[in-house]
Amino acid sequence: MIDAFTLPEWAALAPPLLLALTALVLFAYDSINPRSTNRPVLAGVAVVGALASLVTAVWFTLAGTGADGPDAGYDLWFVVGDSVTGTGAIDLFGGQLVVDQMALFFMIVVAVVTALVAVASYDYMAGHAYQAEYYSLLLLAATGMSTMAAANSLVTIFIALELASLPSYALVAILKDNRGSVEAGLKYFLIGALSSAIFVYGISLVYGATGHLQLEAIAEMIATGEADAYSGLLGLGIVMLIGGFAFKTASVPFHFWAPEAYEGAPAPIAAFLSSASKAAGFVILFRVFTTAFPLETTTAVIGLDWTIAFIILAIVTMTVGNFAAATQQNVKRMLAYSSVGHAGYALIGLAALTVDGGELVLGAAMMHLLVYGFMNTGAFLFVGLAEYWGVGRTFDAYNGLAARAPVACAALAVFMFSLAGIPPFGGFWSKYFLFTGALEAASANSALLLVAAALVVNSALSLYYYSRLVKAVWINDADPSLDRDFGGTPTGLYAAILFAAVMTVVLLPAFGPVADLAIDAASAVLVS
Amino acid sequence: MTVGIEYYVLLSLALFCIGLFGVLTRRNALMFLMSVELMLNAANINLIAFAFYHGNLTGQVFALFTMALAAAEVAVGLGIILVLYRNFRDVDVTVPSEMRW
Amino acid sequence: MMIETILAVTFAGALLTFLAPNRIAGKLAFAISLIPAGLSLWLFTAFDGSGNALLEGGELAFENRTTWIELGAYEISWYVGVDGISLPLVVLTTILTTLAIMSSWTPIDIRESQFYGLVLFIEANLIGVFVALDFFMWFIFWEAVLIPMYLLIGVWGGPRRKYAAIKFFIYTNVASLVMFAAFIALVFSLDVSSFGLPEVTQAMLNGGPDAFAGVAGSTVASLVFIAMFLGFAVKVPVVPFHTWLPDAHVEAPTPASVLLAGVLLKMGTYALLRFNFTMFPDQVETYAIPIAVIAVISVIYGAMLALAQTDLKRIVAYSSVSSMGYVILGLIAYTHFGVGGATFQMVSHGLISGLMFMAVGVIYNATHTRMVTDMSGMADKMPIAVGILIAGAFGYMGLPLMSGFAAEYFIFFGAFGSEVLSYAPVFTALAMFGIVIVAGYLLFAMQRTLFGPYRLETDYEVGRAPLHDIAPMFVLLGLIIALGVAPELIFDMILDAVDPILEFGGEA
Amino acid sequence: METAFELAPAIVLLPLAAFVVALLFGNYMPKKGALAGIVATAGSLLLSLYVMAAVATGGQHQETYFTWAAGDAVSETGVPTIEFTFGTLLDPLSALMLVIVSLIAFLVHVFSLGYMNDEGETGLPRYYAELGLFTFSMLAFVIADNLLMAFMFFELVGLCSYLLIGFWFRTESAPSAAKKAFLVTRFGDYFFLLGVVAIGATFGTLAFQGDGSFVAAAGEAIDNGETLFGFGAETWVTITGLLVLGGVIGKSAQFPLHTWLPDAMEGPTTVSALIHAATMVAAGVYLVARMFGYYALSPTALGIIAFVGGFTALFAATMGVVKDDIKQVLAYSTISQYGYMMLGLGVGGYVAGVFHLMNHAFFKALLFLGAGAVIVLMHHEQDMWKMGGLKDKAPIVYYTFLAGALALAGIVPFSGFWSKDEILFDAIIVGLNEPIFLAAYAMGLLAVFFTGFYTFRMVFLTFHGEPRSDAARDPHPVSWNIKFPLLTLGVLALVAGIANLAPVYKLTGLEITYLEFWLDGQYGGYADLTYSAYGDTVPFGTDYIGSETITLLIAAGLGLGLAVGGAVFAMVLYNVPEPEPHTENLGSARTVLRSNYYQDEYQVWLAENLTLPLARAADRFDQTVIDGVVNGVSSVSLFGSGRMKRLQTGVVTNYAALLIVGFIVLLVVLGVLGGWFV
Repeated sequence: MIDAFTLPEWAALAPPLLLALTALVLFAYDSINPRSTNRPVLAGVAVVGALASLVTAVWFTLAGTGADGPDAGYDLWFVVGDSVTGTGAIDLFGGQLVVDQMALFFMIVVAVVTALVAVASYDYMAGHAYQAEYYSLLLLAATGMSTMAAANSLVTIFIALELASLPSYALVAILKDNRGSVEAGLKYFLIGALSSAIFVYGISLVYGATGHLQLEAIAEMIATGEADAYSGLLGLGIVMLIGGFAFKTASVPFHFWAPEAYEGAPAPIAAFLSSASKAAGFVILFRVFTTAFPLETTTAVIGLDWTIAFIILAIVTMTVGNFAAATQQNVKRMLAYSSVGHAGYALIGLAALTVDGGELVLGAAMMHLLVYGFMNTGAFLFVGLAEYWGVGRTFDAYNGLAARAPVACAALAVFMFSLAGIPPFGGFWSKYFLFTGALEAASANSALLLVAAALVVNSALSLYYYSRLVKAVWINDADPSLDRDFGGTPTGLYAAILFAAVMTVVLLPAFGPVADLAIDAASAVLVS
Repeated sequence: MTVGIEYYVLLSLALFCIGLFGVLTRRNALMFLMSVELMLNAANINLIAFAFYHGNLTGQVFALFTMALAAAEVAVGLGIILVLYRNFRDVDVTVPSEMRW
Repeated sequence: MMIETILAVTFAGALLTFLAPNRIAGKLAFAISLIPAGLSLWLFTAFDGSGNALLEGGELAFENRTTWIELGAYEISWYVGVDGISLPLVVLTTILTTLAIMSSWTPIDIRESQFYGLVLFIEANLIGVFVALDFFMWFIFWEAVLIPMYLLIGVWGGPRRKYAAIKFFIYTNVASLVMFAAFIALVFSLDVSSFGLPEVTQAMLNGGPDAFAGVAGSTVASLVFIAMFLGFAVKVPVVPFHTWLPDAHVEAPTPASVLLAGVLLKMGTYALLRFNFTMFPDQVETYAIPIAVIAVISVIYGAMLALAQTDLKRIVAYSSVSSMGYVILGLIAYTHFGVGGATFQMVSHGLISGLMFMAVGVIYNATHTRMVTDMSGMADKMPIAVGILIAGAFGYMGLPLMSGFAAEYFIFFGAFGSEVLSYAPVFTALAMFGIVIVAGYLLFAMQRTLFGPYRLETDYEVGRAPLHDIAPMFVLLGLIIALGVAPELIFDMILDAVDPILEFGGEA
Repeated sequence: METAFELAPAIVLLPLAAFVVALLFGNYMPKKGALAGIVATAGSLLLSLYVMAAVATGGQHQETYFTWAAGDAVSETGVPTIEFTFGTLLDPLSALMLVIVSLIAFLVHVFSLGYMNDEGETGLPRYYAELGLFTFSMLAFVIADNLLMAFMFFELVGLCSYLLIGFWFRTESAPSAAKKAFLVTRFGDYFFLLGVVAIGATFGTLAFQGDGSFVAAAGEAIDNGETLFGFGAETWVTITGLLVLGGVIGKSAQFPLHTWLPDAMEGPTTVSALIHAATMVAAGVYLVARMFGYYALSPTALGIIAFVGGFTALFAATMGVVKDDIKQVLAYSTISQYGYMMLGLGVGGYVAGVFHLMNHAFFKALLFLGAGAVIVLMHHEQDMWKMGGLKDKAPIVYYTFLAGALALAGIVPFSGFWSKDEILFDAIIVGLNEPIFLAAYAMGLLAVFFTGFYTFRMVFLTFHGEPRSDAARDPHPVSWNIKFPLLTLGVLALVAGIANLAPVYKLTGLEITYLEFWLDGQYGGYADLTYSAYGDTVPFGTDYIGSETITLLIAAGLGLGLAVGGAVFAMVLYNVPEPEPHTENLGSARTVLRSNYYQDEYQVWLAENLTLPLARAADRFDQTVIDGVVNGVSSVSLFGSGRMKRLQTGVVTNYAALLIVGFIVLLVVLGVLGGWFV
């Protein structure tokens, strides 16, 4: 075998770096040539950047970067670190950033969603001013999210989180003359600001309790029992951190911004936020709670098992989300609530952690976020397609769309049933694994049976409103009185939607590798 | 003589609560924003105090970051408030409530 | 690989048809459906399996197993194969689909390519349900049947189609969820490392589940048994979980009804046999009486409901509930003839109800009404169709030398001598009274609609039905009589597959 | 001899072939398929005679053709497996019945040429196909060698009668009558099937004959005093026997399931002839004779058979008195006559019962065909009050009909007399030993008078006196294909009695009770299916008034006397130029009789005023309660959803508030759990 040429370690950050670079390129282009509406170039650059990030992330994953043990033995030519034994998690800047399998996994998710959104935006944003700003903001946000995946210290976490949030506020409100967009932006921003204030305060308390901001260091302080004196302080801090993450992942009670933000924002941005941003929120959530607050030692200090918090959050979140979604009239809003519900599902990933193990369920949550990245993005992009065609926003407005666009509607059906988690689509697996994880944990903590039950009930309910949308487009007949003349067939949107749909279907038979990857990643962070 | 750490914490807590109170009661977007800034600064006080207490500089450095980000946040916020005013002819945060339920 | 070929061909055909232009979709789908039909018949002739797929000593035909996903301790695999229970159902599926497609040339006149594509898609998944031997494969096919059926009812159905479709979809899905959750819980409490049904079955039979989440093993088994029974009970359906059926049937287009009554209901009973009655012999004994009560109620109550209907399709729909009650009775009898008869009834009822729905459909095509009160003397106008309808009706009544009688006789005979079920003769006698009621409502309906002076409320010119409407019914009638005269055609292989169940289950 | 038995299946299959041919090609054939039927039935007749000859020369045959189904099933008596097969059992009884059935079927086919073809009916291929199927089913039923096969073709017979009774489906009445016939008999068959299942599950076999037969097994079980399904063996035999009897009562139109038969007159008269004489109705009694050994094991069952028979005989006869429709009278006479057969069998008079079955087949076919002829003469008028004076216009019809009437009334020396007399004799001698049977006897005896009366009322009203309508004044001519069957049957009605002149034998000692020898297997047959074998099992003793001869004479005298009395009474009343409707004088009794003791009424009431409302109630319950729950669940959750989304007020300040509240709640919960506030 060829002796693999070894890249420097910082190169492991290539995915976020590439995104950042693209963002800067777009800035430069804009400053050289303001008011440019050369969509092909702009969108092209953005897509290229996102894809580059995606490719590197995938390549690193395959190359076993950040993995250790025999799993890393892929024989690829370019690798970071050692191709035979694997590198183990790569710590950068004194552990401020870390690149391991979980980081790469979520970098992939972010990059994929970004690429899809960028492609779709090509048509959707047609005719809008500030093209360049739009794309560069998009990519900056993506950079932030991609960095969140690697952030390993409360400092970097906070910075990355803000880097992701601030552009997002702007993106939501980017349709300046659209009251909906502005209202959405405002609400998103205000709640966001509030949450980040709480979050920072939480950080300060944790720092007060442990004197460190780097996650391993915190863990060590807790383990060595030096934080015992500040159990209340630490507990309060942890709860406040949860608040910050809850905002990012749109979990109850920090979810209030989500319905409005998604409804008001341009559809691609809604897709971006509800998929990538949510995923990014979850990755830091996972990292902080697995790395900084290992279950056993933390329980010893703060006097309770923090999974209880996530059990409560998970149940409440999925219930609120699904129930509120059930009777929505506005499709986008329904999707928004459903994404709240899905946040509840993903929370099971932490709720079902146990002192010994839990990599299965944590991995399941990661898989779910990946699959969700495809099906949910696709669903929102379909809404984007509908908006592009100027059909209304309500279910009734969607009636009989299948007659006009059978292929896209078939894709929509795929997304809906996959979101509902019924076979034969990818959503089934991830949801099932979450369920399994909950059941497995139930043998240790029977409160998890409640979670499992809630999952079943909510899935049943979600079936109702998802199939309602399928019913609208496929079964109901269009109101003959309004004769819509749709524009042409927007290639960008179609391409994105179809790709997402295909992936959603393909992920059913080809779920094995994804599952392995996710579970490896999960076990890696759990042992650390 | 030095002041006990708990007083700093109480101060910051008080500041935090004042900010929170502002957030909950003020309808003017700018006041809302300022209240949030108060909360952020409450955190900063903590960070600096604890840094002093623990004898490492991490907290103080982080406090600097926080201020910078706070500034950025305000910038974006003001931008949004501007378009808010342009669309609603008002900066009352309770006015834009078209999207609900 | 034969089974894989069948599945692949059918799925590919579905896709092809979906993309084909509407004009040729019907013919194309028919041509395509001939392939799986032919292949499955070849399977039938080449079948060399013995014993039961799930139990020790069961030799499967056309078995194939490859690992699909390895998940921690558990392995999910692609695992197919047929035994004497599933093979007849596979053949039933393919043949019925082919005929259903032909019978829909007349009634289906919008979005044909989508329609036929979905029908083929359903067929593929139905086959999958019957050949799958890994729980996940099975469940995926099981669920994947619902979506196209939902659309078939919803798009091409009658006036209340939307309500019916959503009701069918949600109701059956919720049921599957319950069953699914229960089964997963069961697997976790067993010591198995695979979701292969044989493994799970054997684990159940030697030892059964351990305690799970603080619940004792035996309790787990009982709870799972009940939950799964309820889950399948909706699909079968047994009273009181049957209310989705009449709505779905009445609204569904004829071919959908044919598949729904012909095969989809059999999924429920098949699953009951495969899971509850193969894996839980002890629970079967424990809950024999309540289940038998449910069965008897389904038979009598369903028949009574049918008696009260004036819509021909509703009549057939409710009588399906009644007939499925017989299947439950046969299963719970837990004797060779009982369980074998139940399986035989699945096939037989599939053929007969298919025939009935087609015949009713043909009359509906001509008259655009299904109301008993709207017509009379149809025999005058469409003698052949009516003749077949009468034949089918008598098949339903269990006329000897037609498959219905064989099935019911086996079930009654098996149930009467049941040792698992106490008071078996009483239950048998009660359930058997169904054969009188069924004769009652079918004869009443036929007298009012088919005989007497010709009268039609709707203003349509009734002419003879075209050949491609009649031909499928003749095929079905032929099969019904063939199975009635020589049940051994499939009964042998069925008994061969049923025998181990009772052996391992210990025919008390 | 063997060849005869090897050909036996052809007896059955020929009519089936005729069915197929007529159905497929009937329209293109001369006579619309009649020829196929005639040829087939003629063939069956010849083969049946051949088989009879074979049996007569000491042969018997039992062969299984193929296994319908087989499998493990542990029977109550411990047999591990069971086989359900199709096979033939050719012994004196079945051979005799084969001849009767094929003969009548053949004659009916011929008669149909005149009755259907010449009258320009439509749908003849269907008619002949159904006739063929009917014959096939009955013949198959007759040769069946096991109970299940018997049941199957028993059911098919029911189907065919349904189809033929409803032949004129464009009318309102025919389909309704057909439905009634099938439903009522189906009700009986419910018990029959239950019986079949029970017997199978009990003894693990359903064979009629041999050591492997359920009869033998039952005998053993009783001897060993086993317990079957929690009952004593004999009780269980009684129960199962009675269950099977349910089917018999339905098919043979015994009380209370006789109501379908009069309505069945809606079918073509030829069909009535076939149904009443040789196929459907005869099937029931034949079944009892077929498994007589089983009933012989249970005195209770026999007693019930006897009483059902006796009662039905009288009950139906009374109703026959007041009917005006010639076919109605015959219908009730049929019910009554089958009552006699049941009575005979019930008192252990196996030979007598079968003897009457045979004779009745001939004279009842004769009477119906005669009635058919009359209807042709009368241009399809059936009301006897519109007839009269036909005797001179159609002498052949008249005299043959008269022969049938005499046989029916039981006037010496016509066939009916001998068999009926034998039945009554058997009844009285048993009754003298076990007085309770005297009641059955009495009913049978009384019925004789009514029989004589209504029979001759019919004859006189139809043929004597002055014509009472234009149709009667110039009747439609009848052709050879009507006369030939009448003549054949007329002769048989006269002489068939010779088959078993038991009284003569008892008086003179001449060995001329051929039928008894025949059924006793003295020419050929299975030992376990002979009269004497049954005689040993039958638990009844006999007694005589004085000597056997005296009893015989008394019984014969009584019977004959009453019959003649009835006839004479009818003559006095009706053999006048202008007969009066004397039955009017019966007053309220007449209304009761005219409305058949309200038997139909209560059965219709059961169907329409009990079952239907019950069904509708069930339907309403289903729609409201059960489905209501289903829909309720969904509406409740949707309501919940409606509330849930109100949280989202749209005012961002509220969000902030709710957010903080939620956060604090979480904090408090965790804090309390974690004990941070202490």
